[in-house]
Amino acid sequence: MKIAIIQFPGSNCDRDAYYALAGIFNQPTRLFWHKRGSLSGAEAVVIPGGFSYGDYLRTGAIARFSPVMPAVVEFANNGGPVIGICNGFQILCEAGLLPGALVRNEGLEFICDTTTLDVVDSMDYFNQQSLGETLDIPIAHGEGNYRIDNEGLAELQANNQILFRYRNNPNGSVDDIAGIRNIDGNVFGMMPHPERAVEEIHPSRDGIGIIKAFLKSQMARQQKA
Amino acid sequence: MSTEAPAPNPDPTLNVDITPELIEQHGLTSDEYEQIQGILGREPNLTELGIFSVMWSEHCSYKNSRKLLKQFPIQKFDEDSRNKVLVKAGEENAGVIDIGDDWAICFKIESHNHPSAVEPFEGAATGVGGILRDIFTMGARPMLFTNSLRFGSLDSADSRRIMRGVVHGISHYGNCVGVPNIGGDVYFDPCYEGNPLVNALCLGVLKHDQIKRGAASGVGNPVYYVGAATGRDGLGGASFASKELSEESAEDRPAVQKGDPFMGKLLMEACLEMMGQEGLVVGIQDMGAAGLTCSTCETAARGNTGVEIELDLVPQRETGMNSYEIMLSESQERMLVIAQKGREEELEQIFDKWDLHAAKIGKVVKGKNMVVKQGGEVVARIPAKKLTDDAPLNDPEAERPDYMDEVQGWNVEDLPDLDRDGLMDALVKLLADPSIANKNWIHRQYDQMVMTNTVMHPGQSDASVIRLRMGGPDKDKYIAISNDCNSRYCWADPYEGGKIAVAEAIRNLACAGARPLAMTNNLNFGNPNKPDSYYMLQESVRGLAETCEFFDVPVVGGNVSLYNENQESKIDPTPVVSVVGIIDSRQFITTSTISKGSEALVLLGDVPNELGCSAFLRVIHDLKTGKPPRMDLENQAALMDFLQVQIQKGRIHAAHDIAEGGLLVALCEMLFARDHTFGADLNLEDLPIDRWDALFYGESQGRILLAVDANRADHVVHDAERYDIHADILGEANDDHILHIEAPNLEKPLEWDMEELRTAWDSSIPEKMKIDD
Amino acid sequence: MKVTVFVTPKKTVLDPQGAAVGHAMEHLNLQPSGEVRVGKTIEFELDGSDTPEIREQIDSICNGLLCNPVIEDYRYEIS
Amino acid sequence: MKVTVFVTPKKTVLDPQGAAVGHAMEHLNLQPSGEVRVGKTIEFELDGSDTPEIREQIDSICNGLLCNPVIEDYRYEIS
Ligand SMILES: Nc1ncnc2c1ncn2[C@@H]1O[C@H](COP(=O)(O)OP(=O)(O)O)[C@@H](O)[C@H]1O
Ligand SMILES: [Mg+2]
Repeated sequence: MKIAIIQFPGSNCDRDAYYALAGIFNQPTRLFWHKRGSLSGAEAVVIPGGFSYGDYLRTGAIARFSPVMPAVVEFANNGGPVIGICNGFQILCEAGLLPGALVRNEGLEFICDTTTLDVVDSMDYFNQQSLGETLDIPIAHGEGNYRIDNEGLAELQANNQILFRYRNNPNGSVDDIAGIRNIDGNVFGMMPHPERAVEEIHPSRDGIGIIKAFLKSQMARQQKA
Repeated sequence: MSTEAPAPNPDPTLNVDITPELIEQHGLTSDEYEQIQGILGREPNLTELGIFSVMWSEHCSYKNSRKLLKQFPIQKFDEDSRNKVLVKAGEENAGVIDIGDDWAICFKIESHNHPSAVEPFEGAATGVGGILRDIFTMGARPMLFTNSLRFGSLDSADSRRIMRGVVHGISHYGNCVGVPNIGGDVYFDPCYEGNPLVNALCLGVLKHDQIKRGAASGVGNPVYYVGAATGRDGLGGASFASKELSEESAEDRPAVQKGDPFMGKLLMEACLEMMGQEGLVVGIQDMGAAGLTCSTCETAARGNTGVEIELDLVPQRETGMNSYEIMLSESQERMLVIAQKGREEELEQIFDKWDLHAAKIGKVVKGKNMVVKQGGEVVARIPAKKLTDDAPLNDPEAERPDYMDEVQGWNVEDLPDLDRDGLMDALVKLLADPSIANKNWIHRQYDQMVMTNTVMHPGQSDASVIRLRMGGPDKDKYIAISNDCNSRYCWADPYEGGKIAVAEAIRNLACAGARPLAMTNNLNFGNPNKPDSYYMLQESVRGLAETCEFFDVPVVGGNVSLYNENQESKIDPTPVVSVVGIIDSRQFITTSTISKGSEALVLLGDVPNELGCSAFLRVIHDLKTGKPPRMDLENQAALMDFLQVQIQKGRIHAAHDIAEGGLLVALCEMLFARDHTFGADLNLEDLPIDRWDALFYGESQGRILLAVDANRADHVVHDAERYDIHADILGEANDDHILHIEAPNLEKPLEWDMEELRTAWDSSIPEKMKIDD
Repeated sequence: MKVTVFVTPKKTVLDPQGAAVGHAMEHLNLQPSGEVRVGKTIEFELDGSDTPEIREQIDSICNGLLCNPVIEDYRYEIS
Repeated sequence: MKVTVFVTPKKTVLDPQGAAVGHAMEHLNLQPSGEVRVGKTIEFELDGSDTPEIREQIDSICNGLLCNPVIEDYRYEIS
């Protein structure tokens, strides 16, 4: 799959995502500076972690207005696969491609740690059968506290949109939510960093499963379509 | 010879006579002023006086320490070393050392002590930003941060406030720029109350042919100002850092600079992109302390040429700034770039891409002067080299403080040994001492993993380790780094304390499987004009220098921070040492914690009975006295050789240096794995035991705990004998939750619940920090 | 004219910062009754005068950029 | 009574957040003239009434807890 990794000013996990996708998964991957207006035929989009626009105002609030975003929104609305990691998740929520919002961690402090995630049976490939019951994945964020109103939460639950829950909630997220998808199953967002868990030197290699699930589920969708 | 006098300043308030009061306010002595008159062949105007005052401040000129620094070895003794120093200490913003295959690393440590005392969050954040710029200025991509922190006791609300702010500030800046913070050291001691130390280190990687110099050359080449606009921030910060913190510094407060890590990140990326274009950049220098002044005159001096700038072209955040303010401003996130003439557009396009402004503010000119204009009129004209190279050199008086005889004469025999209950209790108390306790509260606020190169996180190994991607597992390189300094040792004996700091850092590297490459240091001391303070500086540097020489570890850079004192207290001498090493194969990377039970535990080194200046004396007896432990360098060299061979043979499953808190603290740290706590069963029948407290909690140097395969323990001990190293099998680790120690003459075995010990160690700092919630 | 936009967390949304401030105030012996809420102000100058068109423009900046309607409310003053 | 504390970055202190917001506003075609400054508001209820003593108490929590006097100014309204 041709993958575009979007670089915003202040993105800082863009290269990490690149190493994981190009290096470990051998996918044709390219870094896309946010000022580009089109996605040049990319088949999947990654919005990486970091501090786009310094996290000023609200995380993701300014990035979501940057020139490339209309193309990303259009791509997503046409069923194109999009995954947002950490700051990327925040941007997708701000852009309205995913429901809810991310606010300051309950403890107010930035947390860098490796967390255990419970895998939720959400859709093809994103389920316990494919991924196993739990995954150890690093987190590193100050604003990963997922918020959504009760109705919204009920909808997420009813539509199996929750991908992962924290075993020990580090940030106060409602319903221990660590990652979600949209109803259609083509837009994904998660605070934990799968790209930080793909090599032997990393805290685990459980990120491989997540990235694989993303790629496979989307290839399967496209074949169907 | 005189330098032509500038025109009257457009701001009339700057056209005043230079009075003795003004000279004093600028921290200059009358001798220094005469020297300035001599250099110019006339009176300076106020702008020029300001420029001299910052360039000749301690912070920029090292006037009180430069002579001492000459003792440091600045290159490898071994001419054929595969790790030559490519850029030496003092030459540029940071030193550079070869790591093979045309790659090099560049690293430096920098203090931001005074700004952090005044405003902990911004002070620490801008400290991180400053050291980051020092590294990428060299053409290197920053790969890691570490930091050395010293605070007052956490029982003081003010110390907690400062630590909270400092840690937030470091995490705020470092996390945002996307460079992992992988370690450091933290100590708490009342001497740092009101005098916190914040030393930040950055390390970057670059190809040999990417090294950039901070020199101006090529008459006619344009001088660019890039990054944030200039405001009235941090006016006089460099001279501020060269003063004791007095009551007045509360008034100095508007001087606090504010960092913008977002801009810092953009500036880094833009500069790296620009430096990647061959021949585009002629010279580059960050604007740190003394901002525009320092960068202009240093680039001119290094290039042995003149530089002319026009202040009206300098981007300004505030209106009505005069030449004095602009030249002395310490606004953050600014760089000075000398570009190749004719390629201006290329440069401007790069900054445009990153939404940054590149302003052409001047050019390289004939002659040797730094010429500053405003509105077309010259407002300052000074021979650049005189500012940088002719700064006065002081020879302060040194006098050994009186307390030393008494302290060094302290006799351990005067202290009764502990009974069984006392011994049991002491371990819990030591583990809960914040200087020893788990520092997770601090480092979990730092992104340790961004860039996905981190191999050994804080607490996992005696040194932090990162991988440098070189294009494949067989080409990748592994860099280790360790920070150290036990200031109490330095207080009791600055020479021995200095030796110990370097030796310990090198030993820590050895435990991680690394061999040392080079050292950087931050000399944090009190007022050099006080003879006893200067003595401490002088003796510490001697200890550091000799030890570096002994291990052939060149010093590639560093920083000096003096005047760390206030009316109530002054810091113990704190020469923070950071040694960087390389691990020749990934297989050699060694942890300090064990990952399974049933390991044999082997103690390398003697069992002397030293307790002077130990954490044990401090925590259990509330005593600050005694000779620090002896440091035998020959012995350590053998120990390191032995360890290296054993690690390369694959025999060592974990290795941990015995430091603050002694044997049992080190043992516990070894058993406290990230998500598991092991137990151990020790039998000390064979040890020559003099006193229990010294055996368990003494801090004799050059000792290492090893975890080895139980079947191989005998081989390890046997091999050690051939290196003349004392080795004892102490017992075995296990999967139970008990630490059980049998020893002769104890009425019954010592036994601790490991979970209790773990809780004491884990919860100490978070509990204290919760007081204010 | 000067525009000041006030952005506050929605009543129904948890405000971790406000909670921490409330807690700390208690330590300092100032007992707030009920929740403490921490909001933001954004101040800027605009050329021109207070017209419905300008207000429409300000609203559109508020909705999305200055304020995330999922979690925040806003109001503004023009002076 | 309700207390609203307004905390703003000191005029002379850099406000990087404000600058980034100003930049973003321009992209959305609202051109602020001059700087954008981002501040905070802290709202809470207190029992009792507006007395000099209460004001003293409020000042004391503003200085230090709510506002960092090194880089920020504050004012408050009681209603
Ligand atoms: N304690 C020290 N040991 C070795 N080198 C030092 C020491 N202190 C300063 N230096 C060197 O002197 C030079 C000037 O340092 P400095 O003025 O601190 O640079 P900067 O302007 O970036 O702060 C640097 O090359 C630095 O590494
Ligand atoms: Mg420098």
